[in-house]
Amino acid sequence: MGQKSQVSSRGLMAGISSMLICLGLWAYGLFFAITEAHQGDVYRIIYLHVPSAFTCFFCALVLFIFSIKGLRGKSSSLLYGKATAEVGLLFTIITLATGSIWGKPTWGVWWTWDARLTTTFILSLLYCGYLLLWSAMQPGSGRVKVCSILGILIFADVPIIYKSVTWWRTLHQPPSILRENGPTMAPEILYLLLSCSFAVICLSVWMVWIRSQNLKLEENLNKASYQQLEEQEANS
Amino acid sequence: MIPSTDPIPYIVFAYSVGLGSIFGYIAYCLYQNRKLSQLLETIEKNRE
Amino acid sequence: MKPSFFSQYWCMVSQGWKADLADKERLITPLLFAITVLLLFNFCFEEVSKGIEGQVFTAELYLTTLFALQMSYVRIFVPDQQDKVFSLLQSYPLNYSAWFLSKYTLALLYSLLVFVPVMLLCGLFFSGADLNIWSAELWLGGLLSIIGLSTLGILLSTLTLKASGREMLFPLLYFPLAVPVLLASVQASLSFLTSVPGGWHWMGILAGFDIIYFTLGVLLFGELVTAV
Amino acid sequence: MLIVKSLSFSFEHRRLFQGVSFQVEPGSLLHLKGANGVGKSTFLGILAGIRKADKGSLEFIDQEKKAHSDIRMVSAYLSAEANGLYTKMDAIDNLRFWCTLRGLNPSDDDLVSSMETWGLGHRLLRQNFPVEQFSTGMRRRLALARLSLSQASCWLLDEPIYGLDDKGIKLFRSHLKEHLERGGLGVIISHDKLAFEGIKTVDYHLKSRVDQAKNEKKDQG
Repeated sequence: MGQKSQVSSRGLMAGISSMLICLGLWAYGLFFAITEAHQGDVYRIIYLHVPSAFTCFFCALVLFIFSIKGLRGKSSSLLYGKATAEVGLLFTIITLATGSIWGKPTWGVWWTWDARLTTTFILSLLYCGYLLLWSAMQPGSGRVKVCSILGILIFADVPIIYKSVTWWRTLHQPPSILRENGPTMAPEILYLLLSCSFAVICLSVWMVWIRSQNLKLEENLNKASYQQLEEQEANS
Repeated sequence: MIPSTDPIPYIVFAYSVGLGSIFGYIAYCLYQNRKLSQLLETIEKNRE
Repeated sequence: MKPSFFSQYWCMVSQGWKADLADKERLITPLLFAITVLLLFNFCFEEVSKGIEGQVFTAELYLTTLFALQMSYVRIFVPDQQDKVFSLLQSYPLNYSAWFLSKYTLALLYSLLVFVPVMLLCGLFFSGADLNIWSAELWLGGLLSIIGLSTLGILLSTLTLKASGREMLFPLLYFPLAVPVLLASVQASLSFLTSVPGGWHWMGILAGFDIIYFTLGVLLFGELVTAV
Repeated sequence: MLIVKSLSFSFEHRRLFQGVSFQVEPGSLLHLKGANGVGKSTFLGILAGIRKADKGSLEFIDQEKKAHSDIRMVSAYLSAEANGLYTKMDAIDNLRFWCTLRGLNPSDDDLVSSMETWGLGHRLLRQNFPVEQFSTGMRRRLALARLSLSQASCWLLDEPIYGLDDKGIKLFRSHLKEHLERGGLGVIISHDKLAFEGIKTVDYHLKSRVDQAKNEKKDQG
């Protein structure tokens, strides 16, 4: 059992530093960034909404990569897959929450059928489906393959869902007034937004790493109890 | 189209929801990690 | 002596068909369920105003079909699960695409068995409104949507074959993934019903989604069957 | 000839068996021995291709020295607790389905004669008499009839005589002997020695992980 059980200090340092960077950027965005011409101060929610939206789709990509590796028989990659799905689910919930809170003052309605929000909503259902499937099957190589295939299916479907919802939306309503990363945004906001997104993605990568360490620990615990069982049988 | 309503409560609400869930999840992960690794050490100790 | 692709395919299709004829219950219940759901839909709408009859018609039609198809897809492997036939099939030198195609044809057949009566009944309920129910494009849109939905149904039904609580897990995965096909088919048939331009644009999109789903299905089915 | 090289399989964390290798010569029958729960049926499932082993390889070299890596082309599997029959359909349909699936298309009277040799020749049993109304013994005979019809050179049998009466066991033994004389080979798991009485068998004892651990301790101690 040589695997270092305690979280390596280097990992912890990386986590704390990425958290601090995100907090710093958010604080800067909240207090010091210029107020946006059209919306006044309420636009500052964008510094949380857009980065977490990027992270959801980034997690779908990471889940796809781990699913491909899982399909080729590397069962440990499934733990990373489950951790990614959990973190992805967390960020989809945050995106939906901040999206609707931000929508109320700007468009006066809690929920708009905006293409990105709807796709995130469907993506959160898919993440829930992935996690439920993961817990509904007995552990073993069958579960690794099946969950990897679902991971591939989810990733293949995200662009399709996004495309169909966008075409459906443009039919009824011109593209949303505030083009989030369109040219109308002041460059200074754009740079801050991109750095925020990058920081949040690094934070999500670290969260996936820490969560998968936990899952590995759980697996080692199972293994240890099995071996203990075998030794007792051997001695008896 | 400057919204009439005062934006501060919305910002506070949004950020509290967002940061609360992120750091809550991280805290849960760290707590679980510590608990699991202690459990693992106790198992290894009484196996020797 | 390697069995040919077509002989395996045809043998499995006829076997599946005979197994389903043996217990007709699995063929009839989705249809009865669809009819009841259609009835309930009509109870919810009071007098449908002139302008939106087309929308209500397509909404009822496709939602009922989606729910009814979900029921028949989740039970498409029931004859194979009796007496461990599925694990014996795994021990036979089967061509996986033949297996997928045979299940796919059966799923298509059962979906038509549900879609056609539901379409006729919807037409009956909306006979008052001046909707051209018998336009060929409408039926083509329905057929394309069924082609897409049954690929997805087979894939997810195999995926959740060994999962516990299968009947609850399948809809949770099936409906979100069926959103694109649903959107495209509703828009396509809506534009044909109310003769709004742009119908063929949506039909092209629908056909594109079907092709994507079908290739995904054929590619992933082989992996799925060996994994389950 | 069936060649198994260092096959190992583990359920989640419980290592069932490790590094199992043996060869089964044509015309010989391997008797897989081992206590309950040691993983015999799982092992046979791996041979049949239902499950994938974690490590190790399987190979079958037939008379013309052609190597098959996919054993399923040449093997027929009979599982212990289930016969793999479509219970809602009658016997002839079942037999015809499983034979055409393998690529042979027997005529109806081949099927009927095979059912007769297996004691299922009664007229009533043939048409529209669903298998679910068969008794366990009759179902086992139908599964064995399918096995003998499959012309597979490698028989993988898991508790074949489960539920058979004495006549059935004699019948099975004669068919097994005939199969081995024709140059076929078999791997059999059967706690009831009657299944292969009078047939020369090669024994292979599948030790459970715990016994292996004990042996290792004994060797060191």
